Amino acid sequence: MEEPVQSGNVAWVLVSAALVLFMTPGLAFFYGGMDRTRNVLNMLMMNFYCVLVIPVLWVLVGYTLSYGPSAVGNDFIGNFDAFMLKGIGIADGGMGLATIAYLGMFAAITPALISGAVADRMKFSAWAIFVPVWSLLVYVPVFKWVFGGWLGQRGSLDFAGGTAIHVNAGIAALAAVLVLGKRRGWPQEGHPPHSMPLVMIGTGILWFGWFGFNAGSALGANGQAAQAFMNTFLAAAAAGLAWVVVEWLRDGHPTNLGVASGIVAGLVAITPAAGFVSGAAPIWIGLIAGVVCCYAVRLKTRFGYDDALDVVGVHFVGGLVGSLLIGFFANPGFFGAGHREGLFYGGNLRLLGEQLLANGVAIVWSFCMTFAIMMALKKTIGVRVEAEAEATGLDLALHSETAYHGGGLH
Amino acid sequence: MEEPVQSGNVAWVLVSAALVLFMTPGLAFFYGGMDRTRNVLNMLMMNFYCVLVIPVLWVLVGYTLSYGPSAVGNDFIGNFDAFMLKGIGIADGGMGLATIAYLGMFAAITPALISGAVADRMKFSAWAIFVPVWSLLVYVPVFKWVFGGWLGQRGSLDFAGGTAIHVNAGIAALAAVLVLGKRRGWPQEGHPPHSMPLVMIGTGILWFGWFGFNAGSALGANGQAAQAFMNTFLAAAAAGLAWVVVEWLRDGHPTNLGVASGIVAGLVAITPAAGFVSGAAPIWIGLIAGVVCCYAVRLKTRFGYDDALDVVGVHFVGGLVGSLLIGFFANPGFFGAGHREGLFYGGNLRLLGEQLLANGVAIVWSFCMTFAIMMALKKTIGVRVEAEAEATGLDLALHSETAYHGGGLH
Amino acid sequence: MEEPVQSGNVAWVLVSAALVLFMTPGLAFFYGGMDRTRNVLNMLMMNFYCVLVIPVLWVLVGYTLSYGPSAVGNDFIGNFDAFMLKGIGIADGGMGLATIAYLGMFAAITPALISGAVADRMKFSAWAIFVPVWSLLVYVPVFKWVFGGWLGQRGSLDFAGGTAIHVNAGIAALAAVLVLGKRRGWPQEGHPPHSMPLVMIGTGILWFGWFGFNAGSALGANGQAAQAFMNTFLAAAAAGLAWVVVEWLRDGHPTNLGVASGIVAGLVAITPAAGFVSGAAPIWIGLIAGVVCCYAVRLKTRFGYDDALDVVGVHFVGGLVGSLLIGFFANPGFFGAGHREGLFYGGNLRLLGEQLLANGVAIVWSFCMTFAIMMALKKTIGVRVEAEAEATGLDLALHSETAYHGGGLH
Amino acid sequence: MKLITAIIKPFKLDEVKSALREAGVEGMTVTEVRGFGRQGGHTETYRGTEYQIDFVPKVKVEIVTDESAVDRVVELLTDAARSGKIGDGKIWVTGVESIVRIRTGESGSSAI
Amino acid sequence: MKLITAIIKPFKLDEVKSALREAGVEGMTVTEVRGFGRQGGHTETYRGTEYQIDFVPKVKVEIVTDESAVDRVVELLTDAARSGKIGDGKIWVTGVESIVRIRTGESGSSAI
Amino acid sequence: MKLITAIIKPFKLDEVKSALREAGVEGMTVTEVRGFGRQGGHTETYRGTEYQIDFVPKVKVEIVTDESAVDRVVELLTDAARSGKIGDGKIWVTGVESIVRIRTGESGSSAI
Ligand SMILES: Nc1ncnc2c1ncn2[C@@H]1O[C@H](COP(=O)(O)OP(=O)(O)O)[C@@H](O)[C@H]1O
Ligand SMILES: Nc1ncnc2c1ncn2[C@@H]1O[C@H](COP(=O)(O)OP(=O)(O)O)[C@@H](O)[C@H]1O
Ligand SMILES: Nc1ncnc2c1ncn2[C@@H]1O[C@H](COP(=O)(O)OP(=O)(O)O)[C@@H](O)[C@H]1O
Repeated sequence: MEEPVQSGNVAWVLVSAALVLFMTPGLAFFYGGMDRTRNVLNMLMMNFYCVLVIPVLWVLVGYTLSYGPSAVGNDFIGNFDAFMLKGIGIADGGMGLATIAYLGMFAAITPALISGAVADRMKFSAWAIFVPVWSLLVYVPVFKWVFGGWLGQRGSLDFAGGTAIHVNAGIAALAAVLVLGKRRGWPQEGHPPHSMPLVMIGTGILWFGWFGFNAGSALGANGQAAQAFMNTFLAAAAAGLAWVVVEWLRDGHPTNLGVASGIVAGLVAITPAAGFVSGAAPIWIGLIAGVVCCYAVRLKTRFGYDDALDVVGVHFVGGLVGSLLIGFFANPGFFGAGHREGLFYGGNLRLLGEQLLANGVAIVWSFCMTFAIMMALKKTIGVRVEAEAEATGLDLALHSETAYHGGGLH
Repeated sequence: MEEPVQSGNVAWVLVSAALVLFMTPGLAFFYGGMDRTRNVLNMLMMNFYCVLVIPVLWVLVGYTLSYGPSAVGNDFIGNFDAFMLKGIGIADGGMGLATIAYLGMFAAITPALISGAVADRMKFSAWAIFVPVWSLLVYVPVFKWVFGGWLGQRGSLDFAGGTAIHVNAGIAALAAVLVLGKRRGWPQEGHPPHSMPLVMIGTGILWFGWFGFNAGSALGANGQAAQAFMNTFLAAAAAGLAWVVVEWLRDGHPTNLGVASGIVAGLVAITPAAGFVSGAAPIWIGLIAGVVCCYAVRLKTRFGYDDALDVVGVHFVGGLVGSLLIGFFANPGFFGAGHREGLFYGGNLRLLGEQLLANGVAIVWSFCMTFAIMMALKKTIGVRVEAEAEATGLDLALHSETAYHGGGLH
Repeated sequence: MEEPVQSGNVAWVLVSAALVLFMTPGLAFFYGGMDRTRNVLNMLMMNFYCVLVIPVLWVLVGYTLSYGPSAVGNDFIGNFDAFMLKGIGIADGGMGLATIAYLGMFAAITPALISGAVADRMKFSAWAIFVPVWSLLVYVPVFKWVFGGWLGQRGSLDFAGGTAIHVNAGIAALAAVLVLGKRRGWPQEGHPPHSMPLVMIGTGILWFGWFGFNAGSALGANGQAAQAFMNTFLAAAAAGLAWVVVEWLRDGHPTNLGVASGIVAGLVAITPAAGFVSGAAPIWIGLIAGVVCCYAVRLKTRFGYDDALDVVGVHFVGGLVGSLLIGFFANPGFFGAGHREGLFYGGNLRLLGEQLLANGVAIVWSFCMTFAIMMALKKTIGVRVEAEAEATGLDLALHSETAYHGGGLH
Repeated sequence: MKLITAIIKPFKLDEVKSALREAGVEGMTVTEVRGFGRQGGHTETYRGTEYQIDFVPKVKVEIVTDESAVDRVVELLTDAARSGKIGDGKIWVTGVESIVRIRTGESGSSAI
Repeated sequence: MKLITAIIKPFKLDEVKSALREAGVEGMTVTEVRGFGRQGGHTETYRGTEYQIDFVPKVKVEIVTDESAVDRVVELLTDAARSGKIGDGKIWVTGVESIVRIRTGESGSSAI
Repeated sequence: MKLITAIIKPFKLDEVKSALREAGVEGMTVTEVRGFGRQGGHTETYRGTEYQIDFVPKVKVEIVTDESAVDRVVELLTDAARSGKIGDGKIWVTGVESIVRIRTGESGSSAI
């Protein structure tokens, strides 16, 4: 029996799409608050730019190549049949268009994640080219492979973009900073966040929006959406708690930035798993991600890559942790398919193996392609601002603006 | 066959109403961030005041005069039959009340738009009277004529308030500043935004909320809503892109304020068209609005009217551009009626003519009435603060408050 | 006839849950903006901490004790049958899980309300213990009694938590500050808000989220939800208006903090009544709450308890006013039961009596238990930071962080 | 050489700058400060409680100049900064023993 | 005339102000500054990394006064600003050659 | 005793601090200021309109020191603060008549 489209499902996807749109400004504030006063506008602009250029790119070619009708049954990449939404109508009650808009939000925020790593020293012109090119050459294929393409078909699971988005952007961030080089003075000179309240505003918006990101991925207001919602709630809370407890025991102080970072780490980690786990699993995933990421953000000083705002430590590591934990916690109650139980639900190592494979492929592809794109930019227009601009601030040098004009001198 | 009310539709209208409520604070931050430190609270208060006084006014008389049962079949204005929501129950599953609340949010934000023009010099007592009077004498009739009244019946189109809200408030802003006069020192003395992050917080909230503003206007979670949602996404992105590209080419710098302004210009322009266009049309509308508004904000210095935060250049011009482009881009797929195709879809000039007429009527009525209201206020209680208050700041003079108390001196 | 679950209802509960989650950051900014620069991060952290620890506690034991299946038919407290969501599946289309998540948001924000009272002087370690203990010993039982327990069964009404949340947390705030003592220098030294824009950001988020808080409590997108939505809109507006008018007449200035406080007071007052009143009642409730709370915030200086950010004056008083006004304004159209009309709808004093009883019980229980918990903490780990930390700021002393690092010195 | 220190009303800074620039003063250093004086402070009102703010915003302008120019600069400053209302501020002069331009190492008058 | 400059702990400003006001000092100018001294700074921790903040918040108070009042004012300041802990700050006195009240053009003692 | 006042570029503060610390200077007070000078300001662009910002961020460093140390400190400062580009700033020296350490009441050289 063909069921008529339920307006509740359309409503939920539309709301979720709006929530995910809101996450990019949220991310901008989260990152921007951590940055220094003189670079905050460059950070905001790198993020906002993604929601300007990607939506257009997405409806032109991104969608048709990765998720459009032509992509179905095609293991590697779609074709241009639905170029500029050709043939997409509203006779289905809006579900199609709502879903395309929803996925466009994901396409927009993914490159924005990378901005946190390249903070304080990247040319905006290079970023302006990097974003659409990266989206086409890295995001679109990985997204396709994971959702409906060969990796997904083999049996790996990714509910809302742990592999396709967080691992993908996180490892790209590493490749990007390796090409870009360290900020002058790093790591000797540290830069405390210029506005912690702005960081917390970003954190609040991110958590709020993430309910759309995860629970919306059920593409309907149904049981799986409710479960994903609950998991998003619990994992973020547990990870925030874990991070703060580690800090308290280790450094002697529970901090706001720890709360914010833990929440984000938990949200990242539950993303791939949100629709596949239940019960106490999200709490465990959150706790593990909170502890692991709290230590992982220190890798950059050990290994000497200047990932300014910890995109690798939080998004790459958190996404990977969550994606692999699916191999343990996946609850067969959520799908019919035979081999998709996690180890803790009577499954064998096969699911874990698929998760490793899918993430491995995403990591290799994303790292290599990102490295290549950045090198190409470096050899042509250059990727790095001049020393003077770096010293005096990118806001003025690149954008002819200053974040704050307070007090009596204006 | 009478269909039972679908809870998904009620849910979507309720969510949309909440989103539009959130836009007024968003607008307050957008404007407030652009203002100087000493006047930011006056700006916030002018905006918040609208969501205090208008809701009450709307349910008392605004609704019944413009959109209530009595207004149906009445071409010019309704009567007082549904005074204070008399006779409005919940037997319909909530759709009626939800819609009235939803429209109340529109009534509240419309006068708030004007605050950006009169910034830095208007008496708050004058504003306190201006807002409800303007709402009754200008907003309510224009809203009525455009939606269901004589202008709408003739065949003009306005999906979510391009004519009734943006053109209306934008031209009112012009009339208001002509009566109010220029700020002392303008245009020689410029005032850069006191907090660009606050501007960007406002921008993020506005875009997020605008999905409710436009897609909610379908009054259901249906295909038209999904199309309006997609159009809102694309037009804002395209306009932001266009504005930034113009800036980059013309001034040498892409700026955050350009991004913010472009996004808002695109949102304004797509508002009247959101439910009537499809495919690439929203991208074109966004690109055109972005370029046109980016130049239109300079008109004020050429013509010498002090529209402090560019309400005319963004809302009036953007709204008009979007409204007229309906005449070209309207897609007949979205309604049955005969003559409503745009020029690009095989239509004739009739739709464009109706758009011109509707906007022309709105412009004349709004300009004249606003001018009259402001003159009446000027002759009675006065509209302008004293020179000293203008020099030292409205926050302290009018509100006995200061926006920030930082540092060691407090 | 058993109706299948409507996706619109699930969508609405999920959206409402996300909205209520967003309120806790909103509250943090509302309070944090009012605080001084040196204590703002401690304030933010007290709030965010609640959404870290409470979600976990709620799914572990809170839900099963108060609202779970075992709690049905049990007048005082549930048992541990649904410990860690045991037995809660998604076969019901998600409504069950969505509701549990939704209620978890309420559990999280309730103790957060108290943070405003204990600002600037409470040990974070004491707060870290206080929150879960208070939630279990005070919130869970009162919530149970009011919703479905003995107080609710007797006939008292509380739609979205006027008694269970605002009166409860408000009186707990009083008990807490009595144990904690006054801030050094209070009330001689005053401390104006360090960032009014942050207060207004919080206010905007709170109002936006409160639509989920109140209208979501209908647990479906139905007529009652729409009515609750409308009431939330009108009461907040009317109360904001009332507060500002009192200020203007009494103090000579309408202020932003007055707008913000009035809006919150109206939202608090309508909370218990939102689904039970209609027509002009929300306006009256808002007006009364606005005036009463505007005076009630002065009680602290008269009686000498240091309720730093007026939790008692706004939440306790506002919640009580709204809860008692149900006795007058309850509209029998919203329920079948015999004796539940308010005095103005032909009812007798019985409903008012029940409201008095329910609130009385909540007040006595909450005050005594909170006092006991705080005394126990005081005698063991201590509740108050050292004088030096209080003088130099809690952010640095407790969290090793500073809110803002601006300018050229960083 | 002398150091001229002026405490002025913030909104007068632009006029002061223009006046000095026209008179050939090529450098100055300004600081946001708060002043306490006969002008008194103001009150602000939050939730109906009045807060007395004793310190009002002022701007401090510092100019190192040759002895010969002091009188003229002080006069210019006085004129440009005067609004005639209480709280216009003060100008005081102190002696400077030496001055160096960091960039070049020059000292004395040529370093100003 | 002399200029008395005091660097004090921010939370002592209120006491200092009251003490001076009671003693008849009618004007002063204060500035938010950051001090580096024996007191040392503090560390802050962000994502587990410690940042050494060497400059701690201080407030600078400047008072121009007649020579005759200097000793008393310095004494008052010292008493009011003292907490007895390291970092209480310094007070130094420099000579002022002339002073003008902008509003009136008065100079000398009557301009203070 | 002398008061050395240096106006430097903000990003040079760390180097200046380190240089002075190594040379045994144990205290200083710094202030965020804005400078106007030959360096000129910059323009910012908002909605296509250029705003001329004449005052650029600088940091003022103040050090009270014994007469004997002045030359060395000025030299150190000059070296550490120099970038060689216009706008590096100035250092000037004024006389200090007395100094008190608030905490102890000590005065003279031992109070520095
Ligand atoms: N004795 C003083 N020492 C230092 N600064 C002073 C002194 N007296 C006044 N000032 C500064 O000058 C400003 C204006 O002084 P005030 O007494 O209010 O008015 P007027 O300048 O008209 O005499 C004060 O705000 C303060 O910054
Ligand atoms: N030589 C100096 N020159 C200028 N300011 C100084 C000097 N020494 C100390 N200060 C200021 O005095 C403050 C307190 O000095 P510090 O050495 O920390 O403690 P104490 O005042 O107890 O001796 C410093 O933070 C700094 O602002
Ligand atoms: N005459 C002056 N009095 C006080 N401060 C000055 C003076 N001239 C310059 N300054 C300060 O020194 C800074 C640098 O001066 P500037 O003329 O721009 O370059 P340079 O130091 O290379 O000569 C200015 O920004 C200002 O803060």
